[in-house]
Amino acid sequence: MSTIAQKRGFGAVLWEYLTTVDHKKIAHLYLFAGGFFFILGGIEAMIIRIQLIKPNNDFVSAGLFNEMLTMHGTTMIFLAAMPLLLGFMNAIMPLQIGARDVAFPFLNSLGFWLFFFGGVFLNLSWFLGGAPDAGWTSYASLSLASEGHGIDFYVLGLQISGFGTLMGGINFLVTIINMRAPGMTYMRMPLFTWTTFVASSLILFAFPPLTVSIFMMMFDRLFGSNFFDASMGGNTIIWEHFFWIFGHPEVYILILPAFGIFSEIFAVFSRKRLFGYSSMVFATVLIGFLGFMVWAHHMFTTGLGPIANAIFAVATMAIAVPTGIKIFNWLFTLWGGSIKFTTPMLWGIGFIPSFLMGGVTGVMLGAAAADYQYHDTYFVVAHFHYVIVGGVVFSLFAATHYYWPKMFGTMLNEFLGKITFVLFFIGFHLTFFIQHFLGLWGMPRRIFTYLPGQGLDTGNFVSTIGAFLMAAGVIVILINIIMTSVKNEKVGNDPWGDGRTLEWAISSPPPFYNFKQLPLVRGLDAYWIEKMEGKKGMIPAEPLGDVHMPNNSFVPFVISLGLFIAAFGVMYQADEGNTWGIPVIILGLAITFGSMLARSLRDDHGYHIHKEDLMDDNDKGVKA
Amino acid sequence: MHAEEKMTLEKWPASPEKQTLEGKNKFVGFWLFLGGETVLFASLFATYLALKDSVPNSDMPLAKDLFEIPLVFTMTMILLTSSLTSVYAMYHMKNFNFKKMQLWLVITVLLGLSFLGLEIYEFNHYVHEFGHTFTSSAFSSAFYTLVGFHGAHVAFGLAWILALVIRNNKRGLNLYNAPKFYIASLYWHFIDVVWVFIFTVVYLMGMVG
Amino acid sequence: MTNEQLNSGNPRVDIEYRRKKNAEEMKHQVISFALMIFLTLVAFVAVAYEGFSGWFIVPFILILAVVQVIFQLYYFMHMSNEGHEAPKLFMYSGMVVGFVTIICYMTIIWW
Amino acid sequence: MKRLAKWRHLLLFSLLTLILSACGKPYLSALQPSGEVAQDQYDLMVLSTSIMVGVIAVVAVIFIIVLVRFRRKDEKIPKQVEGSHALEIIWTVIPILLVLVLAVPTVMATFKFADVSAMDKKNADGKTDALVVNVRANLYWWEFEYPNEEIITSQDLVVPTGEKVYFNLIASDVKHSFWIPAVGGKMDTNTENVNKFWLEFDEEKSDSDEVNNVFYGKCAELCGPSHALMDFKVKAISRADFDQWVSDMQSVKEPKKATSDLASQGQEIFNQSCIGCHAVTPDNTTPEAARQAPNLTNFGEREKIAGVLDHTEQDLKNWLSDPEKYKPGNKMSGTYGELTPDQLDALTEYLMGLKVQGK
Ligand code: HEA
Ligand code: HEA
Ligand code: HEC
Ligand code: CUA
Ligand SMILES: [Cu+2]
Repeated sequence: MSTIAQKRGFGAVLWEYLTTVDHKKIAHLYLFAGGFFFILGGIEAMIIRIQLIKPNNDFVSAGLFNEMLTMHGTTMIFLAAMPLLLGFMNAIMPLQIGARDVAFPFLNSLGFWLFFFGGVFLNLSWFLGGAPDAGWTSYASLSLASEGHGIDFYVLGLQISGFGTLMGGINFLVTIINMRAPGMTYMRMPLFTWTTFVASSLILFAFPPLTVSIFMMMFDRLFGSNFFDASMGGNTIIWEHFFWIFGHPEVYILILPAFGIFSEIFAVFSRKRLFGYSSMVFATVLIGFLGFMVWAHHMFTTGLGPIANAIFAVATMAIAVPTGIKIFNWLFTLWGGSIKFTTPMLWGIGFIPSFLMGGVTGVMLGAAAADYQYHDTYFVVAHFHYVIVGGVVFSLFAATHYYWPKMFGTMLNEFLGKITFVLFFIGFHLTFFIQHFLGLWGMPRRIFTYLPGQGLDTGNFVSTIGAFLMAAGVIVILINIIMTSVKNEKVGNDPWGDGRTLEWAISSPPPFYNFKQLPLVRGLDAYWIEKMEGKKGMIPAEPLGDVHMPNNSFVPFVISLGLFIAAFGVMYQADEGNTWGIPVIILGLAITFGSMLARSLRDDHGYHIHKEDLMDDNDKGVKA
Repeated sequence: MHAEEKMTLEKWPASPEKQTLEGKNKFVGFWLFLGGETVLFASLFATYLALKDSVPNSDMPLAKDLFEIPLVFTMTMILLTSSLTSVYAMYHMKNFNFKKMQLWLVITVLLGLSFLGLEIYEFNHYVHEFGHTFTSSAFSSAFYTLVGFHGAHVAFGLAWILALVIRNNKRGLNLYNAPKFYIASLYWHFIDVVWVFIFTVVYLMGMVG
Repeated sequence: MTNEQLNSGNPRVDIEYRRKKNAEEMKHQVISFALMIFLTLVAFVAVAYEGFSGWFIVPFILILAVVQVIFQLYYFMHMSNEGHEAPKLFMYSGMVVGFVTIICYMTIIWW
Repeated sequence: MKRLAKWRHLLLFSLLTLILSACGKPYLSALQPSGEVAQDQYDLMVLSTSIMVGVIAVVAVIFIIVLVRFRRKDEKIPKQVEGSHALEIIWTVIPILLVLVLAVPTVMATFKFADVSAMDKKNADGKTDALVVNVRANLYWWEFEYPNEEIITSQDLVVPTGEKVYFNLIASDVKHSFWIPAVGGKMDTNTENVNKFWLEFDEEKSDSDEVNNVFYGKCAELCGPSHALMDFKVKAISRADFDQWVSDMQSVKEPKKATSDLASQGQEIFNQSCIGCHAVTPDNTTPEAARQAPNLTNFGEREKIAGVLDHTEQDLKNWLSDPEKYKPGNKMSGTYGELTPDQLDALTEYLMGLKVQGK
């Protein structure tokens, strides 16, 4: 077991990935699945943009357009951005704190498979009678009125994948709380670890409201309850509140890890420690906290009354302050530094102005009285794509280039990387800048077409052209990935040369047991400290000993599969005359609970890699 | 230290639930989960409070028509007592007294079962006496969802504790299963915490009007 | 009675001493249980008595519930003991989020 | 090199702004406010945009300096700076101040827009002195009821300029949102409660040539396939013209008799197939649940057909022969049989003749 990958057949590799509990392999899974869903969401976005290229276009029908935009939003947020971030967290965070693994390797794998099956379930709606069509927010009155099973797919798919995300969150939290290497105090943790920590806490508190509201939606649609049915005493505003109590923290779940990634990149490529580290940490926590106090800024026009609107408006604007602290700290990290314009750094450089613009329009939206104009227009669409694409997606591209060597042992091509950046950056601004104005000129969002003569034609045309540039950028990065994977030139521990944190002190890719001996951390930027003192690597904090490893397991896959099956039963049992629904529910749940029971009855203590084998590995490790 | 090692009283640590890294992880992880559960139940309470007595027509029963003190009081006493019995179980775990721990856990399970039985009776009563079903109004949906979620937690807790008791009956205590017992008892207490708010907010406040 | 977490992991700790500590702690648990039962009784009686106005009873029984829950968390669930920093942090955060949610649902969903 | 690029950016930018100001229509754009609410909102936008541009400028200056001055030139390791308290205080305090500058007018405007106390002040007949309109949003069409005047109209909202008009907003099926961009921000029409707000329509602006007394209104909440087509029009006219319109409407007590043969054929068909949903009298005594379709009393004077089609005979025939094609998912499709060309002609003749003002 302790000898690392020799050449193995496809079947063996597949089986390895289906059963792996290694955080680095799970990261690959997240990256692959998240990447797939990103392309899917991107194609949906392209369809949206093509439909809107000119007035009265009939590229897609009205109903199909609504399905597209719903699935675009849902896919991008739940199945692309978040999983991709979880992927990088999995790949890097345990290394950054010098942990052997995550706290719950089994749960880690279960979390992935739940997300994956949830996502697959959601997307199967395309083939089984139509996708959800009430927007990613799925506001209750419309989603109750929506015919067919689209919304049921949404509800059940998100429920399943939401459980997975929740598990991922708890797992990261416990890992960070309990498994930091000796000397790695909280205030020595790299910023990406900190943002992982805060984002995971947000997951922990934001997903339960979503879970509850999705359950209620499911009960309403499939089991006859009346939470949102006004004629039975129900109330649709409950859904809105729940969705945004979840939804607003959700956007910070996305952006905080992105902030973390850029914090690492700025420090490394300007060869300077992060300016104002402690205030960065403070700002991160504060953003996380305030993130729970502002949700109603999505509901200014709902009619909550001036008092609530005023309170939430002011609270919303307050978030500008900690975010501003971050922006300026980044700028002053660069200030006085020695900046090298690698591809990850280019994304970072592009990120600052792009995100800034999205952020300030956010504060404009926060001005409740003015939001009556902005709300549900393309101004909002522009705002959130500026923060999400300019912040989160940029960070994902940056992290892909930056961590690719650590994850796969080979560098992505820098030239192609820069081409991707230029195409995507220009395309991005072309697409979304003009949308601010489209909104102000009176274009509501979520419209499948618009009439000529309203002054909206040129803007939409420009916007669509930009989207094509973005697509081209994405295609270049795909080519890049394929090319470099085929070439597969191996790199050493610290391929960027300026690595500061622990993940760069270990081989690329790291051995499956991570650090042979836990490293001793002597300060912030632990690896940098050692390098500056002329040392090659980290000082070990413990003598070489046996390493305890968890066993691979197929059970997470089966548990998730069971829920996937049960979800079909839940959905179709509500159809008139359906007879197989209930049995399928029982079957699915039996698979899930049966495999859970099996797992808990059979003790699995893992195995140990012996000291001697570890010493052998010394030589087999990748040459620097 | 290997977790499944046979234990003796002398070697038994003061906090067996946190002795191994796995134990510590379980312990912290479970508490975090409870933090999330707090929000989950708060959401359900919020929904209930928003929809309380919200019925489509006025001859449907309201909270003050439904609830009666004796039944709720009995259920409350049973569940509170079961909290104490599970504390006893943990007390014996700390003293490495496996037999007694098992005994108290079984008692806890029995109390939990009787609570559940009463709850089923209660729901049945509402349905048949008042026509207060899950689908009859927003109020009823919210009521059954909140109380039912709690009931489901009770049922799950019972199954969990029972599984632990049976599974480990032959093996005795060790550092591998001590954390499992410990977090199961935490779970049970948490269920009790939720019930305290349920009987206060749903039943007592319901009866006040 | 809060912070007598014993020096765990040391096999030489006097077993008898620990037993006594545990027994003492158990005694406290029983006392807090008695208090909880008492608080419950007060709450039920206050409602059953019907002589008080709702304006008084509702806050009153809510306070009783909160006190009782503090007993549960701090004594039965040992949240007062050492090594519970993370549990405290996350339970409090959860309560804050939950509280804000409930306040919102009681105020700005009014129709 | 780099600097040149920046200048090019600037050039591009100024060009862009030039193009931008040319776009946007005065009857639709929130950037060309035509009323008190929109004006206040526009002012707030200008204020916040200025603050934001200031913030962006500061960041941009630092950013450009950094990019120019601190590129890697040698392999020296720069000084590892921990932070700076003075700087940190500056960039905490200044944003707080900026936010306050924005927060105060925001809160004031928020309360101002929510002030609908005039709706509660009832005079002797139990009516309000202020003009009140009950807006009821339906899947893809709008109903406007004037409770004081006891009349109903649809699709075209008629309002007087130069005074506050108060709105009660509700939806009868799913949630919609009522928005007249040039005149003021939107407010949702919920399914379970009535929202209230007010707007004011500027006299001068609405009389301007480009507006020509008609503003565009939109549904701003996703409500189904034809959400994009749930437009309405606002006729903003002087108070005198408005009063005239009201009394003209009120004078229609009975369904108007068709004047020509063709039209009366049309009326016959209408009375058979259409009257179950469409009313042709403006009184507001029918219960809301029974008002399933736009009131057609003054259909002949509408700006558009079904909100989006041009108000021509051909478009009307198109609409009647296949509404689904023009508004997917609308509630009229398939509720009446095929219409023959003759029937279409007759109906068109009749419907186009439904006027109250005889202009
Ligand atoms: C990553 C995602 C992300 C991020 C980070 C943000 C960040 C912010 N968002 Fe955004 N938002 C979304 C994603 C995001 N948002 C999405 C997806 C929606 C739409 C959902 C839907 O309806 O479908 C949305 C919608 C949305 C609305 C609702 C609009 C509407 O529907 O009417 C509002 C309103 O207040 C808002 C505000 C803000 C604010 C104030 C911030 C702040 O956090 C921004 C703070 C940053 C800065 C301000 C820049 C840096 C600061 C300085 C340099 C200091 C100096 C600055 C000042 C003094 C101003 N957002
Ligand atoms: C993470 C979140 C995220 C991301 C990354 C994006 C990315 C993009 N989004 Fe969107 N978007 C949302 C989240 C996101 N979006 C949300 C939440 C909504 C609201 C939904 C709602 O209203 O309910 C929304 C809505 C939304 C709208 C408004 C729809 C409407 O209201 O009617 C538009 C319109 O322009 C749009 C466009 C785009 C575009 C052009 C991109 C681009 O950046 C996409 C770039 C990516 C690609 C272009 C990939 C293409 C790849 C290929 C083509 C490769 C070819 C394939 C192979 C070789 C195999 N998005
Ligand atoms: C089920 C009820 C129903 C019936 C029957 C019905 N309609 Fe309609 N009609 C509607 C609805 C609903 C709309 C609004 C459609 C929309 O805009 O989404 C409408 C819209 C219209 C409009 C455009 C209204 C405007 O103000 O712009 C006209 C004209 C019209 N109908 C005429 C007819 C005629 C003529 C018939 C009979 C041949 C008819 N309708 C039968 C429900 C009905
Ligand atoms: Cu009505 Cu959109
Ligand atoms: Cu938000």
